[in-house]
Amino acid sequence: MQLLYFGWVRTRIGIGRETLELPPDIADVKSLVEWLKQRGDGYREALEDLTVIRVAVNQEMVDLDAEIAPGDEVALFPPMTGG
Amino acid sequence: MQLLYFGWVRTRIGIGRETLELPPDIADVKSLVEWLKQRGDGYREALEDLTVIRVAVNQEMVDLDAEIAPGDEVALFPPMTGG
Amino acid sequence: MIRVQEQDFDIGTELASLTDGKTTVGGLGCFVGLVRDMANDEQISSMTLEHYPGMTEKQLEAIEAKARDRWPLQDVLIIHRYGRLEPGDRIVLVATTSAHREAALESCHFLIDWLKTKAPFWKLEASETGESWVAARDADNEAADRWSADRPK
Amino acid sequence: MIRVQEQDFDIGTELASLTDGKTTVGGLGCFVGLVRDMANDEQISSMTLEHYPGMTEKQLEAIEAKARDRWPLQDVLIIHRYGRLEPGDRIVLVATTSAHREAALESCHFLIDWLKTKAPFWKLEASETGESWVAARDADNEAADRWSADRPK
Repeated sequence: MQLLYFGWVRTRIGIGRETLELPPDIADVKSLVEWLKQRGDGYREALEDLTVIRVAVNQEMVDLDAEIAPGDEVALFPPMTGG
Repeated sequence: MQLLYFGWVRTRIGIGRETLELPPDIADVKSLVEWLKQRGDGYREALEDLTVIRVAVNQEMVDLDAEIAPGDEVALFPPMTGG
Repeated sequence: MIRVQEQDFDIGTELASLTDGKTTVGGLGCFVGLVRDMANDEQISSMTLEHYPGMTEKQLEAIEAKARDRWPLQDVLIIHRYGRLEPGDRIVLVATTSAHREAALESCHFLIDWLKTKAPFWKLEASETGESWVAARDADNEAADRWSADRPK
Repeated sequence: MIRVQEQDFDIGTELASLTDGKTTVGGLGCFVGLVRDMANDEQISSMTLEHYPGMTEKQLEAIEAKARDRWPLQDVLIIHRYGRLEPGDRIVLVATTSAHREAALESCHFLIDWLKTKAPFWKLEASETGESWVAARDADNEAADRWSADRPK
């Protein structure tokens, strides 16, 4: 799975993009996030407060309970601050 | 008194500006307008519907019952259509 | 700043003067009104704007003051043309700058709504069938009035 | 039309492209957002805009479509920059043209409100005390939300 991180999610995790092989039981965003938090302090710090985490799957905004599949591009980021 | 006309008030009366000596009993806009209507068809046509006549005395918008004095500049015109 | 003039203006030059070299402006709002080629299903060949010199400037200054009273504005620019214009010609520009976008956008909207019904301009349209004075629209009065209600900022 | 770019843009040139030679435009509304030198009482030395290439364009196109759905618009232009900017630099331009001023002004307001919270950009501010990510503001969410209520046009 292609993973992208932006804003302070990126700076806390330390990288902007990675490709990961997910365990087969991870089928939605919420379980992906929980799994990522096991990967290290940066991930845990970045994803600790889910109320300020936004998610896009294949470049469309989704909720935390959205389903994901191995070929998806999943992006995790803070609330947007454009304009 | 200096009188100014704009928009269709001007084209109906036929002139944009005139200086008139008013009878001494004319002390407000309403009586001025009634007096002007006696001056000819153009005036009568221009001032016939008072709901669409706007008045400025010395370049400030006023109501029809505003007082006027001989040295004033009084302008009569239709609702404005700027912008 | 108020300008009532016969000649055209350049939008880019005018807006640049409001922002160039300034580092306190967060937002620039702007509206430009232009002459349309159609009015009441008739093809318009020209529009002539008449105004009341002296009073026009006073009224526009009063409207600017009202806007400054209501929103935290840095610069305010109103340019209004008079004389004979053709379809596609610029008539009016209002622009405001502020630290905040809401103030810039709302004040622009206010300025154009108010000057529509409170600045002494009258429009004469010419078409194939002759000349006619543009009538005031109820919608314009309603648009102006909605700023008079004491809304929270 | 949507443009996401690193380089600066010229406001005059961009706006001219929306109106020049057109005789059906009655009103042009425009908003330009700029980098301010102050944030939370701190002097800002630079602001770096990060975005999500691909998704940004999609989101801006969706926002444009929403605006066209709601107002009778002729042209819509959104230019959003990314990369490193300094105080006084232009960040974003939104501009719309319509036969009617209300449509032009309201749609501009809508576009900037929506892209603030729905386009994938993130701002990193640098000051003497270091770098910090700009936090989303509740006021911006409220501004975006007020367009979702089904108001009459």
